[in-house]
Amino acid sequence: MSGEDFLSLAASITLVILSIAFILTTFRVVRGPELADRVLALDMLVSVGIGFIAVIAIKTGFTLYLDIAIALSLVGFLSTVAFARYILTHGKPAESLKKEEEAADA
Amino acid sequence: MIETTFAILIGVFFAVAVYLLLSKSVIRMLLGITVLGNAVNLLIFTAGRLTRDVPPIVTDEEASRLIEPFANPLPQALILTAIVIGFAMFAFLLVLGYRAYQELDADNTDTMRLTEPEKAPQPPLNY
Amino acid sequence: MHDLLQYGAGILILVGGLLALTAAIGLLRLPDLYTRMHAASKAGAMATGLMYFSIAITAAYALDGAVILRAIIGFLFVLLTTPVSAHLLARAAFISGYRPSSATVIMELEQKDIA
Amino acid sequence: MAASTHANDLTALPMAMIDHATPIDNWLVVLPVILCLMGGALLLIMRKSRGGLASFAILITIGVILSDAVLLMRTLDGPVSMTMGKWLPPFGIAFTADVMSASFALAAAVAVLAVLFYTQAELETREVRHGFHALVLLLLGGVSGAFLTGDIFNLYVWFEVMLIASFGLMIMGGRKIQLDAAIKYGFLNFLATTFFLTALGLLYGTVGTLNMSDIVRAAAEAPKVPMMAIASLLLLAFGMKAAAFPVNAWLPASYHAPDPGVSALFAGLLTKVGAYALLRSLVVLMPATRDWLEPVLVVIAVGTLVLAPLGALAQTNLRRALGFFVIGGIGAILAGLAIGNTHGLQGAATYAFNSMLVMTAFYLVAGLVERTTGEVDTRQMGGLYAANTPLSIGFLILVIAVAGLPPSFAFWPKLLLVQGSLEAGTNWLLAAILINSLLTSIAGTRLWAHIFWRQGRYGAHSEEPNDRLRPLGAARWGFAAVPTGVLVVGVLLLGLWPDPVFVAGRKAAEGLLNPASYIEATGLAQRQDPVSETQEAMDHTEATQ
Amino acid sequence: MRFLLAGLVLALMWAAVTGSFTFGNILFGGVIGFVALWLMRDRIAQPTLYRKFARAISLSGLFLYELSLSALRVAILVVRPDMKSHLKPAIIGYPLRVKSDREITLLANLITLTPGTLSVDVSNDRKVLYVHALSAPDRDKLIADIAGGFEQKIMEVFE
Amino acid sequence: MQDHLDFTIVFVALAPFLAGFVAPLVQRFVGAASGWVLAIVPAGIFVFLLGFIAPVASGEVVTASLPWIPDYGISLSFLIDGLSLTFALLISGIGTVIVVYSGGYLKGHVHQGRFMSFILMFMGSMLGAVLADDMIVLFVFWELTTITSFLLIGFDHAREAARRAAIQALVVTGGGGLVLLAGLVMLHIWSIDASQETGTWLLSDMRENGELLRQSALYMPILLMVLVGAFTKSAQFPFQFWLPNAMEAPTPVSAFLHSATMVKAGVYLLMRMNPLLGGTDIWMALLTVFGGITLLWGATLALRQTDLKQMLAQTTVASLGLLVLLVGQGTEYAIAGACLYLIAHAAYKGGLFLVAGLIDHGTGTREITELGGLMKLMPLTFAAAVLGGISMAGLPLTLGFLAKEEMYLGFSEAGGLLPYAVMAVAVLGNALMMAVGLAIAIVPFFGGLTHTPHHVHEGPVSMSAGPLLMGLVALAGGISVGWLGENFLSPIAHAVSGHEFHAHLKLVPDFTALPVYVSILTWALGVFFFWRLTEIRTGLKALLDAVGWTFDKIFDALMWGLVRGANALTQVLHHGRLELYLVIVFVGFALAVGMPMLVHGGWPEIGAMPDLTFYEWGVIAIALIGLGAVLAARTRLVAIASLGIQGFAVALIFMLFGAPDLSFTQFMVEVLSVVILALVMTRLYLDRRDRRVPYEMVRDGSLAILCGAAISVLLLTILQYPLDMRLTELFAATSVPIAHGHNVVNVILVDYRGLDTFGEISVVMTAGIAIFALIRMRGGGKQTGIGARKPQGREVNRRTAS
Repeated sequence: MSGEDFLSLAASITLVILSIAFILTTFRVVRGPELADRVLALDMLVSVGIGFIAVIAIKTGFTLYLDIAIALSLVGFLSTVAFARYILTHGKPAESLKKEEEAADA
Repeated sequence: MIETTFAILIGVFFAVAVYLLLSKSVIRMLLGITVLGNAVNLLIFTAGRLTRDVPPIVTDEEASRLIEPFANPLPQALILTAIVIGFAMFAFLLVLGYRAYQELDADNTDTMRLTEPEKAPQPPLNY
Repeated sequence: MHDLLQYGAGILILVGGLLALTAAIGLLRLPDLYTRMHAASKAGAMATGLMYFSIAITAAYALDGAVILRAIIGFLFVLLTTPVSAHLLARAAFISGYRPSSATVIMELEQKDIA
Repeated sequence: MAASTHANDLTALPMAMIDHATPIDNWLVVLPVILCLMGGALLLIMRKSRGGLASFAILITIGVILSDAVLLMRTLDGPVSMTMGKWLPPFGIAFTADVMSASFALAAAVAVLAVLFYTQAELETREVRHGFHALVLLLLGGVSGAFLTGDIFNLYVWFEVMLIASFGLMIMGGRKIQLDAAIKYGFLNFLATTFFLTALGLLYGTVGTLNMSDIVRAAAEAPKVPMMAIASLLLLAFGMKAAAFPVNAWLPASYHAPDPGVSALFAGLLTKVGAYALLRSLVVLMPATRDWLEPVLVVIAVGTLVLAPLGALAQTNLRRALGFFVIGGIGAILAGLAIGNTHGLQGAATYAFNSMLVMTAFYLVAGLVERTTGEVDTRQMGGLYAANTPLSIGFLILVIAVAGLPPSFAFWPKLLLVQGSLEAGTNWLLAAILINSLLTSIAGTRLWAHIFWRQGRYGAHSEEPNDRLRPLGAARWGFAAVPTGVLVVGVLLLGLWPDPVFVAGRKAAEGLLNPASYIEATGLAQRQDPVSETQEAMDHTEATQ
Repeated sequence: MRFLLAGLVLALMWAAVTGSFTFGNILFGGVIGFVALWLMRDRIAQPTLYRKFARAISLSGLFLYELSLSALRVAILVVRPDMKSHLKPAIIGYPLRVKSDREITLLANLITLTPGTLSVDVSNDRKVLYVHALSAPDRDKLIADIAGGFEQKIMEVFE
Repeated sequence: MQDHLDFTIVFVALAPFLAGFVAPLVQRFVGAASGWVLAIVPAGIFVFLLGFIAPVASGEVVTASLPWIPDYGISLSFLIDGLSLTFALLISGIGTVIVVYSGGYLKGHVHQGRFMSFILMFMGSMLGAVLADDMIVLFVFWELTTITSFLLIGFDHAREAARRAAIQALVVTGGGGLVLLAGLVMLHIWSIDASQETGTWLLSDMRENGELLRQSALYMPILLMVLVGAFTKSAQFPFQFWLPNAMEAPTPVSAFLHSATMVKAGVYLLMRMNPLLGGTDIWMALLTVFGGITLLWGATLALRQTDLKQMLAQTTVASLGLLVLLVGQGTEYAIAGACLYLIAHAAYKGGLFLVAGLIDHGTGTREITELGGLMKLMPLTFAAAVLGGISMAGLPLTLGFLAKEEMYLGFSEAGGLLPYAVMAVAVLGNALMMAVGLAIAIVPFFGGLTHTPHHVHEGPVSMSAGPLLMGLVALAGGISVGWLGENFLSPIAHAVSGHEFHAHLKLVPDFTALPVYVSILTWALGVFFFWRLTEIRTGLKALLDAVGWTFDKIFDALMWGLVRGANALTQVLHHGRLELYLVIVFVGFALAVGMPMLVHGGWPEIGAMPDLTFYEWGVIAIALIGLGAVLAARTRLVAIASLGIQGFAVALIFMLFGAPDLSFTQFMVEVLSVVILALVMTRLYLDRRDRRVPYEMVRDGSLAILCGAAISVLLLTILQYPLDMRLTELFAATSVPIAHGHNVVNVILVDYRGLDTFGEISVVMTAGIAIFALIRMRGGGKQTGIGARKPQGREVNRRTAS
């Protein structure tokens, strides 16, 4: 098996693994239960996405993808920071709003 | 054909978007708008035919042109424009929804009836 | 030499993928935000870092300086930003009243310490 | 090294590229758009002094009017086309103007000018500071772009420019009712443009090109069933924009909410762009789908024509009633589209031109009425006939104009539509057009009777003079009345001397039915197969090196 | 001389980042580099710079090693079927020795990436760093690890 | 010379409008004398037109034409033949009188200037309508009479009755006018078909081809449409009700409208169209039936009235019926009778209306039961009333008598039973009208003086001169039979019937022929009716009260029904519920996309299982999970986060299929969207449950599925055809060598399609302003959108809201 073949195979396998990771993370995003959990999971989602891009960059040989990955890192970071700030300033709603919603349900 | 799957996926996107848009709740409608935007972008992308992996970037300096196979660049350019425009629209509608919520105390489109009051007065029956 | 680099890169991305997978599993299995954060910020960051690194390796053969440099920058960027965001998020979550799970054995921090 | 060979290629590509400098006067085609957008951007940068901003916007608009007028003169001899950048269509984007687009653009700019003058009296400082004038210019830019572009995706872009600018204008003032109106307006209109984009994607997937002239060629060979669906989708999208029945709900829900000046702008400009796009796309681009769409068009046109004046009849809010008149006008345009022969299309194009001016003027007059009575509800108005002669004359002329009675200009397109429908044998449309005129005159004269003739407000004391009236007084309001008056008189004068518009309308209709000259203007007719010719030219160059 | 060398390195980095190793581009990078160096000439003129640089490298090395280790441990932990029994989370107050904000931040970040620990917050008086540990059977050992490892290195770098 | 004449004649038609424009100014400067000053215009026109009598009498037809809309073949063409000249003379002559009269009648009225303006314009419209040769010009002036009469009838605008009458007149005559327009255009289209050329708008061009038209398939629709136009204008049954109501107008208007103008326009049209459309059985039947009914209806109702103006108005209806009936007979004498009656009626009816105005002006009432003994106090008025009355009664030496003789001759000449039956109707109608004429000429002036609201006084000269003059004309016309016959009757009858006509009028009737005796019978009946007037009136009143409904009431009921129905319909169509609007939109979407395939077939073939790799399936699965989660989300945050997932999946799809730039942008936009959504929207309350009731869920769900399925199938169909890749080929070939860009997508964006990007930037910029304005503009400021009076503005807003 040549290096090229191996790399290609590894990339494909990694893509599969990453897909699974992506889906698992997705579950956490959906399940929550708190905003912070979701933000964390979304951050992870971005990480996995970056991994995706990186693997595709290797697979296709187009280095343009690298720029995308870096930019995505930046955006992911900023969004997490923004969320963290939000939780800090409007932290209460995360739990109390839920109660409100439950109250509204009843 | 790869496109078959995507045609169906796009259908699902459309269906979800439509269902969300009909939900009377401004937030859900906004989600619907986003999904619809994605659906349309995917549609243009698919309509321009799909090619795996190969971006339309010239790498072969000798030929100094794209060499088959390569992804169709034109739909990509169109979508790029559409995404940005769609995002601008989305941002506006989002803020609008927020302001409407603040001012009109509701997120329910059924109760937003300032412009078209529930019981519109009948014009007087005289001349 | 080229083959070797490619094998290396392949192994690296495989390891990275597996790390990402375990991070995702951790995210699912661990009981509370703080413990999950361990999984995401460590395994997750490492996974991403490895990916960047393997790009740098594949580019090394072609001596494509720009790509190597950018890959390294990306790698460094991930290492720098992941802890910052994790720290901020943990702090925010704690201040906003997120309690650690009941499994926590030692609890020295109280809300009043930082309010 | 690479650069040298490429330099040679430049000369070897005459088929895809412009091989000569664009004549200066062809720049006229894009000049209106460029002026507006640049003006809008400049206004954003300098949003300090109130008077300065308005004057600048007015100056720009006058420039736009002049260039539109010159362009219209040019297009009378045949369509004018120009390419931005060096790529000829279908590769690059071409701006192509024929009589219809140029005259519509001209009418739009005139309406904007009137509104700019009018709003001098109405605007608050904060509205000016939040970019009112910039938004108006951007709106005009979007509208002009939509009229003048020759590329269908570019048309979409201008639609969006127009839409977002109208969003901004819709909420200018920040009243609650505006927010509610903006929600309805916003969602429904954004959906319409999204449908347009969907249709565009499908269209590209079917014919593989975006230039309108090129689509004409390609659509003839395209598979029939998908083209029908695409045409239907375009009809839906543009029908929504044009406020055609039954997807016109957004218009009566929103047009009375913003300031009267803004309403006037919307009434004059927005729906007509939709109507223009309908004419352009269904008649020029996809004539083959006509058989399929014709019954639908008839139903839509009849519904719009008949239901719109009924809506106006049922309103007590003056500007909301006017909204239905706008729809009625769209019904006439749709009727022309459904009739489909030369006279029908001539009527449709002429009516659209007329409607832009008339509806703008009508909303401005309504603004003055609201200002004089201090009310928006017709039941609370009254007594204006005795109190304000010019306003009475203006309102009456406009009632006549929306009803399509002579001597207003609107009569002539109605006449053309009647002739067209008689020639085509579309009796339902004929009946609907006449019923529309009758119902509109009922609704209009009732408004007139309630607002002007009735002495006082509705109720027990309606015979006593209305003591709440305030004279337009204050110099700025007097000034606001001037552009309104000019517009009204203009409509009347056009009605008395309609020949030029007839000529323009005929050329527009002929251009729609026979797009050969339109295609020729873009140069596509001469270049049968640009790609392979380009390819050959390039190969040749390489071979000789 | 050092100044020139640094400038050259900067020029090459510029070329690498922009992805074009043409002469013009390198020259351009050089010019920018020299301007930048000239602007901050006061700060780089310190003799301790090289020592600090070496220590920073050392810190990075430790960090990378610890990071790999911690990633591996977390990975192993979460895939164990009996994860629950090995999981002993704790929040521990760690008495800080470093003083400046810059150092605290760096330490907090590094702690986050080291095995089993995650910094949660700093007390109001900046004396205690609260650390969350994934598995902390022994509080004091953990504190000792941190004090002897990263904190030491950081203090060396920043002196 | 011809040019000069063209301009002059066109100017004649337009001059009243110019005078109308300056009338308010004139009124302001000269005040009460404005009537005399402004009368110069109609008088001048009258004198100018007198000059045409001789040439027209000698058989000449004067035409004048100026180009108006050459591109559409419409010209300002006017034609002066016997018919139009007679009408024009009547209009301008009576117009002169009316203008002078109005100067006195409305003295001191605050809107006198406005009134003068309207009446002059109205006169101009009528003149234009009767002189026009071009059908469209005719129609334009026709509708102008509708509009100006609307303003005149509603002149006394403070009273609801006046407003109602004005709207009623506009609706009826305007509606009829629209139908007429269709008829005229159809006539034009027929002329295209007939001549195989461009066709003509000129009535004079078509006259010769009447025979052709009557055989054409278009004849029937054209006839019906023209008749509707004429009947509504001339107040024929069942459209007669608007005319008596139009009495709400000031008296000079009534006099003008009812004598020579407006209502006569319909008769004019019938006469004008007679050579083209007349002579067929259907023409005769329709005109006779409707004319006859109208005649009897109007004459009977006239007896029931007590208001002088109402009595006159109802007799006008009757006279119009008689005219229509006569035109319908088509025989030479009937047409001659119609022509004579037309002139006679114009003269006496105008005079009598003015008399009614004088009585009103002098006593303050028009109730015939409250009047009496005015002869001494208002001698001039009395004289005028007597002159009008005898002409209306058709006593010898008057124009009315001549007309009656001629029409009876027309019936008796025709022979057969049917004409006699028609003649009986005419006799009855004439007798009833005579009774009314006698009542007006006698009752107010004889007997004892009654108490009236005003102190009884004679009107000023400006007011009494007119009616006297008109009465005298009616008398003089009756005496100068030879001159009249030669100069008016012959040319007018020629114009109406389309062939030569020789007048044979005699001052002394031919006692050997039937008509004289029929006239005597008419007088006898008339006297009888006058004698029993009170009884008849009481009887009719009881009868009408018993019936209970009138055309008026029906009209009102229709109007209110229309308003109510419109309101109900608008509530249904424009209910203000956004989601239902959207339902309609999406139904439209599903239909638009799906119907073509349902109807025309062409379903796509679904091939074998698509060859997607595992990770591609994975990405699709992620997208589906995201979508599902968005749908299932019960809290806003879950929804927003799920939204992010599907967005990411889309970005991954873009990446997997060679679109890195897209993927990047999508990632960015998606993250930004989610962040902004979370930041902005977490404050909003997202109901846990969907607010939809199960029925709505099913409806929306199935609609959603339909939309999705339709678009899928359509896309699949399109994908079955090969795509024309010419554009892409060129981009691929030229991107590097010419545009110097390696990333073709970027090259397209900035070079090939740079203008799109330009627009896109504009959108983003504009969105920035709009959002900024949206956030910064909160409350405050003006609330109504009308710029002033804030406190009340709020009120308005609330009103709209409630």
